Amino acid sequence: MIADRSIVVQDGIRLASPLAIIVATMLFFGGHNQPGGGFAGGLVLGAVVALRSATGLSVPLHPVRMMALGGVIIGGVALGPLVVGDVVLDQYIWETTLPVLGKVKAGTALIFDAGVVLVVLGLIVAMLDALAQGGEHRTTLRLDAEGDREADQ
Amino acid sequence: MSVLVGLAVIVPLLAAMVSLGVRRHAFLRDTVVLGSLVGVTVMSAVLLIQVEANGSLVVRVGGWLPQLGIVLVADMFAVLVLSVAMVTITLVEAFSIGQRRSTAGADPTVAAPMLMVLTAGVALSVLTGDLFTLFVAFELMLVASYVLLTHKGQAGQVRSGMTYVVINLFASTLFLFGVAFVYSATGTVNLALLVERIPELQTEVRWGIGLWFLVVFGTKAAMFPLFSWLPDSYPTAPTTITAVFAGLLTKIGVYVMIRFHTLMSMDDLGTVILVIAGFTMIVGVLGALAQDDMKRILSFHIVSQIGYMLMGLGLFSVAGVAGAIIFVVHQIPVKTVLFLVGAMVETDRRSSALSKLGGLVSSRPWLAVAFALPALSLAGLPPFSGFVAKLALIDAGVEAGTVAIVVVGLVGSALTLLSMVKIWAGVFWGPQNAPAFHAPESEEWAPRSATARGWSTMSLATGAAVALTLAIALFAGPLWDMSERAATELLDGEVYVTDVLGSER
Amino acid sequence: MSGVLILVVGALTAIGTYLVTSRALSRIVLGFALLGHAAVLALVTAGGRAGDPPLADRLETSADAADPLPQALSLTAIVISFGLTLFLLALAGRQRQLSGDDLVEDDIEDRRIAEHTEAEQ
Amino acid sequence: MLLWVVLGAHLAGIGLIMFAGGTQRRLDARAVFVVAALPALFATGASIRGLSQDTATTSRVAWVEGLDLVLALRLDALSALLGLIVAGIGVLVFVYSAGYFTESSAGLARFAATLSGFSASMIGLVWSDSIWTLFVFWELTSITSFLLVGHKHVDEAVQRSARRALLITASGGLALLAGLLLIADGDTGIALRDLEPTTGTAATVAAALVLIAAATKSAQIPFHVWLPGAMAAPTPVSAYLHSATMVKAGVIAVALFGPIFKDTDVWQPLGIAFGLGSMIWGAIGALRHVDAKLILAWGTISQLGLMIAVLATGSAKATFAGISILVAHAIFKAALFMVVGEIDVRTGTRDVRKLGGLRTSMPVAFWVCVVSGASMAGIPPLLGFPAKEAALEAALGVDGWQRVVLLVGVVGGSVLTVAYTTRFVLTVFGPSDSGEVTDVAPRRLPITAVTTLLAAASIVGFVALDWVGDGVRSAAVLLNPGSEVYSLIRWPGLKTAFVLSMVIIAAGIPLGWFLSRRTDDIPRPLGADGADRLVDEVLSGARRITGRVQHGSLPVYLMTAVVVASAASVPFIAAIDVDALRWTDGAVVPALGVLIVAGAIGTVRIPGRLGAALGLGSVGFGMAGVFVAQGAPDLALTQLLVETVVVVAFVIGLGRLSANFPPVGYVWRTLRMVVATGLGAAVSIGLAGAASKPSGSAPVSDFVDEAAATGGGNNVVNVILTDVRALDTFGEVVVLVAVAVGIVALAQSGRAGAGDDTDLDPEGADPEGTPARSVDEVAS
Repeated sequence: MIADRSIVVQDGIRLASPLAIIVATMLFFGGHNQPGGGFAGGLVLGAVVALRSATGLSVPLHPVRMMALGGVIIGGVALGPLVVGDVVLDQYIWETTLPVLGKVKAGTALIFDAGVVLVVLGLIVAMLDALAQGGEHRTTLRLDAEGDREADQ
Repeated sequence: MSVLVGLAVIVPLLAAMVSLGVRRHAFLRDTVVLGSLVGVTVMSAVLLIQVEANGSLVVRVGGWLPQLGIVLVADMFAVLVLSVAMVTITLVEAFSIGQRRSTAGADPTVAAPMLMVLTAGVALSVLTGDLFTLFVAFELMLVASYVLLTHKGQAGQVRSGMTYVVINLFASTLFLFGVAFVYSATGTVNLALLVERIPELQTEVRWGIGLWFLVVFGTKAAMFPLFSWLPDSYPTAPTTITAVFAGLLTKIGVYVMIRFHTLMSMDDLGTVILVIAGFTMIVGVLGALAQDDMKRILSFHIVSQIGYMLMGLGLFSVAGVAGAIIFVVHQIPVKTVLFLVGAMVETDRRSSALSKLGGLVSSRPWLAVAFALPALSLAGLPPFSGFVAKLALIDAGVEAGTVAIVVVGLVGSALTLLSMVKIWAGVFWGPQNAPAFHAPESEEWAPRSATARGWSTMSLATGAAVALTLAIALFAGPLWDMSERAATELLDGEVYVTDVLGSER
Repeated sequence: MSGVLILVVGALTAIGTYLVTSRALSRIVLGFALLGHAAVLALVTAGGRAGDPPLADRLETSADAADPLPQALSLTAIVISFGLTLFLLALAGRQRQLSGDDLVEDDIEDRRIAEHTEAEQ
Repeated sequence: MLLWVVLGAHLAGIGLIMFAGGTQRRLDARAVFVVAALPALFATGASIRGLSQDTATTSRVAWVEGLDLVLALRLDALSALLGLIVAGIGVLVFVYSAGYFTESSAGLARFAATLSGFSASMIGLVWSDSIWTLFVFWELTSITSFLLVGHKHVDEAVQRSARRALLITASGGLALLAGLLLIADGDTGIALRDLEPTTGTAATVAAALVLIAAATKSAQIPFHVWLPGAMAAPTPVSAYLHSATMVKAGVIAVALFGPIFKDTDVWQPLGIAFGLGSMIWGAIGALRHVDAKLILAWGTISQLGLMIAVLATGSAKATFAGISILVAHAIFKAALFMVVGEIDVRTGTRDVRKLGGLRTSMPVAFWVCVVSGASMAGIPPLLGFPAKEAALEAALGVDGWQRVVLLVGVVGGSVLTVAYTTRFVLTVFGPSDSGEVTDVAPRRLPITAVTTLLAAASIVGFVALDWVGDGVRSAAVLLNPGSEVYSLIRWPGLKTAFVLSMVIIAAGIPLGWFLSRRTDDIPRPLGADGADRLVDEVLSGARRITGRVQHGSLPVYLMTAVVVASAASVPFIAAIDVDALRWTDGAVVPALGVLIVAGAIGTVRIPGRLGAALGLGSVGFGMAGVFVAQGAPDLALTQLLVETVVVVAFVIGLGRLSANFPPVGYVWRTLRMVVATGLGAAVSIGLAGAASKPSGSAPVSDFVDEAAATGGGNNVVNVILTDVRALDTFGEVVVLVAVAVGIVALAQSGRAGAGDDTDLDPEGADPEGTPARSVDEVAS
């Protein structure tokens, strides 16, 4: 296993994290026009989290809540159009010109994809938590249940 | 009004997510879940009235043309099944709120959100007009059921959960292959377009597709010989969960089968379906007779009753399909309420094994009534809903001159009665056996008032469910008219096509 | 439709099915992974001929593009089977915890009835 | 309307009994019988009113119009007469019950409610005016009978008896259902009084089915075996259901359907065979038994046989005679049963070998018995006599072979009837060798009153014979207009029938006297154990079959599914058109195909789990390559990412398992290989077959154009996922959430159940499992 908690590896991953986040962001924002999208972006982020957890670095908590939030966002996008009298899951697109990026087109699809990212990320965290449970990662990974339970108290 | 069609799908999905977010806050969670269930129930009732009066409602999700996007179709068949299903789920959720303090119950922090996911899957399966969305809807239902079945992680549940998950995953894979077949043959997954294109296919391809989806839906519906996973897995779940499974999952499989095979004019597979139907009826009920546990008997019955629905489909006549539809409508609450009674017995006596039960007719007379009414309905005795459904099917069989299946159906219903007698004698008659567990030892029974209140909530929900089954018998007239209309629409795919594709064709 | 891909789908299905009918849950997981591949490949194959990536701005004519719908369906299918594979793994883990291995056991009640019958004969 | 109110009153009564008679609030437990008697009294009044009216009262409620399910009630001369019997005896039975049970008897409320339910069902049955109404109430009587027979449910034997009764009558119900469906599908209509005579194959089958149903309900051989067992019920039930009313339902059915079926080939022979066979065999049974109640039960089988045989001949005279016997029998049989019940509760036994000499200790019971018994034997001056005369007249009146058969049967059966009546009275009340029963409990007023009343009815019936005859005639006319000319005759004069009657009596009494001296051991139950054995066979057969089919092993289930799915693809073979397929879309695809297949084989062949995972990985990368080649970059990207996660999860998740897969047997492995190859071939065939002659084309261009224009994105696949088919994606996302919840829940349960983790709450698997907390939460 990658249970190797040497400083070198930890530093490497620490350095790689921002890079991976950039990649994920690109995949996410570019998804509507090039290969990529929320799912791919989420998986890349998830991979970072997985590596961080394997080497004892901190990871996001409350995966289930994170996923619920993602689901609620998507549900909101789905229901939104109904409020203004449109069809379920109708799409709205805004086009503006920004200083650096030039002409930018963004739509509710982007919000939708953001929900997907949250869900995928949450799934990876939950999975690592569960698969590693009882094993050596137990001490380094803050588990969902315990995290949530503390939050309740 | 068509806004309700979309809401019926999105609201449960959203409620699942919200309730998951607040899953550890019991009051909020229960409010969200029960509130949205009641909401969806009301919506589906309104839809039923609307569709009855004005015909199908079609929603193009995201505003895309049916050739490209997904459509939701609320036709007579859909809203009929949707309404019954939603009322039933609501009652089960109310019941499970009462059952919280029993260890037999599900863990609400998991069960409540998952029940909403399941609800969403049911609503989407029923309403969708798209073959692939149907796959997604099935997965929603199934993944929720996987979690509901195994979430307590007990040995029996994990063991049977594996059987359940593996078989259903396999069926899902077959489903995807089926989608691939259909898409490469027709270039679409929209059901209305398929109604136009599939009859144009070479006969063998049509048969192949029909048979393949018979296997796919048949596995979900637990038809012979693909049923064996069901009686192994259902009884191990917390009983309220089983109640939902029993009432809904297989019925949705049948629902989809009826929808697909009638709309796609698979009449020439009728004989195959009838043969399967006969075997399903008999093997299922024989399985029930062989069991010594209330939940297992009832689980095998699910299989047997599926055979009757298949019989109606296999006749491919308006009378037959309408019979199958009213059978589905009657089975959903009847099967659920039987398991709810099972849950109450289990809560009361700590067991569902016939050998450990007995004498409840004296100690719990109302429970006996609550069991007897749906049980008689299940056996097809008048004046209960099952009688109308059985009569419709047998009548259709007599009309079609298919004597063999009629005889098998009648024999099956005699055996059904025998197995109901077995439960009745084992659970409600006989000497009152001592409870398997002693109340004082298990903490959760210590607060007497809490028990009593939980019990009365459970009783109320069960009573309401019994009332629902009686109401179905009482309003069998209008229900039959609706079933007949639904069957006519299904067998004449033209109505469906016009509703969905409209003037764009 | 590509004959090679059809054969590959068949091969993946066969091998996946072989694994799935095993008793070891880890093999079953592998089998479903292969079956998932087979299903996705079947969907892509169902889309017909290969084409240019369906990126609207890079296509000369829209007719050159590969059929995007099966791709989208495949993506959904991949993700769903990905999720379910993970769930199956978790189930295998729990089973191992309970029984020490990850073998699928027979249903106790069914065996009881079957053995009762065998004993009678 | 009135008619439904009567039935509704029963329901209200049942509700009242169930609520007020519950275990807690018992004032006098027997008060429930008063409540139960009121609706029956109401129904009696309604019936009497119906008798006195010339026109029929009808009421129709459409239940399921589309299926012709109409609930229709009708009160005319026939249904009022039958209603009077059912409801009138019902009232008496409720009064009797108040004396029969003691206050400490268990489950009185349940008993009274069920009995009242039966009463309502039976009234509905005799009042029904459409075939479906008849059927509904027919089945309801079977159900209530089941519950009443099983009233003393703690006893295993009682349960078996109840089950036997239900299964036989309910199977008969299914035959009736089939028969009625055949009638309804014909053009005879469904209104009972307006059914047209039919012939033909369907009608013949329907006639046979209806007769079978009638035979099960009226306990005719060979379906009679349930009735003696039903004597396990409390005596009020035996008196009411199993002699006076419910068992008459079959007789009534024969009467009602006789007019439409009498021309079919099967109706007369089968009906007469059922009837005469039962008449003789039932009487023999009554002579063999030593339990007083069983003697009467077998006697009932015999008497019902007489009625069915007579009615099945279908002549006007026979119809008239059949109704007459039905009326007389209800009165004297109810009285006899009630006396046996009285003897049972007052002496503690019903065994005629132990009984004897009760003439002195129970004089009222004795006289009731003598009067009612004489009526049963057809001795004047009692109501049974003119009824039996009418039957003999009817037998003499038919032509052809029926005349001989019927006469021999009726005379022979009647001789035996006289004999068993004599034996019954002598053994119970006469002097006995074994000493006389002395320990007799005090008389109970309700019982005495009711039995005396019924005995008096047999006498009064004879005295007011014209009045009774009028009632019977106006009822019979509705079935067969030719009955108009007949009436019951007090003194027929020295006609053939009268001579026959005297011969019967003269032969029967000595035979009965002779047999009363012989009290053999209890004979084996005749046929009842056969019926039970049949049920047991079904049950163990079910076990055998289920043991085979429901193997319990997942691999077996899967293999079944695989084989079935493979079979489903067979039709595709015929559709494959090789010319429509291209070999490949590029050179790289075959190479990648080889990589994929090799990787897949690797997952099977490489023994270690790690190796298997690597094989899986290589399949994934091959797949990604294929996707690129096919023009699906999004798929390729996602595939790579997913594959990585899956492989990592596989290694982490199963890392601590034994490194190698367990070995499997050779045969099983080969079988799996064959079956799996079959499915692989099936899928390939399906794809090839489905693609050969497509009936439509994919809207590729539309998608690409629309995606950029309306969807606002250039990546068409992404536009489809987030917009066109966003609903699918929403579903998919929720699937992932559910998976995560499931994984977390399993992990939690694992943590809670890990055993050595004592610091964790054992209820941890169920974070709200502790009751106090959830109660509070519910309350808040």
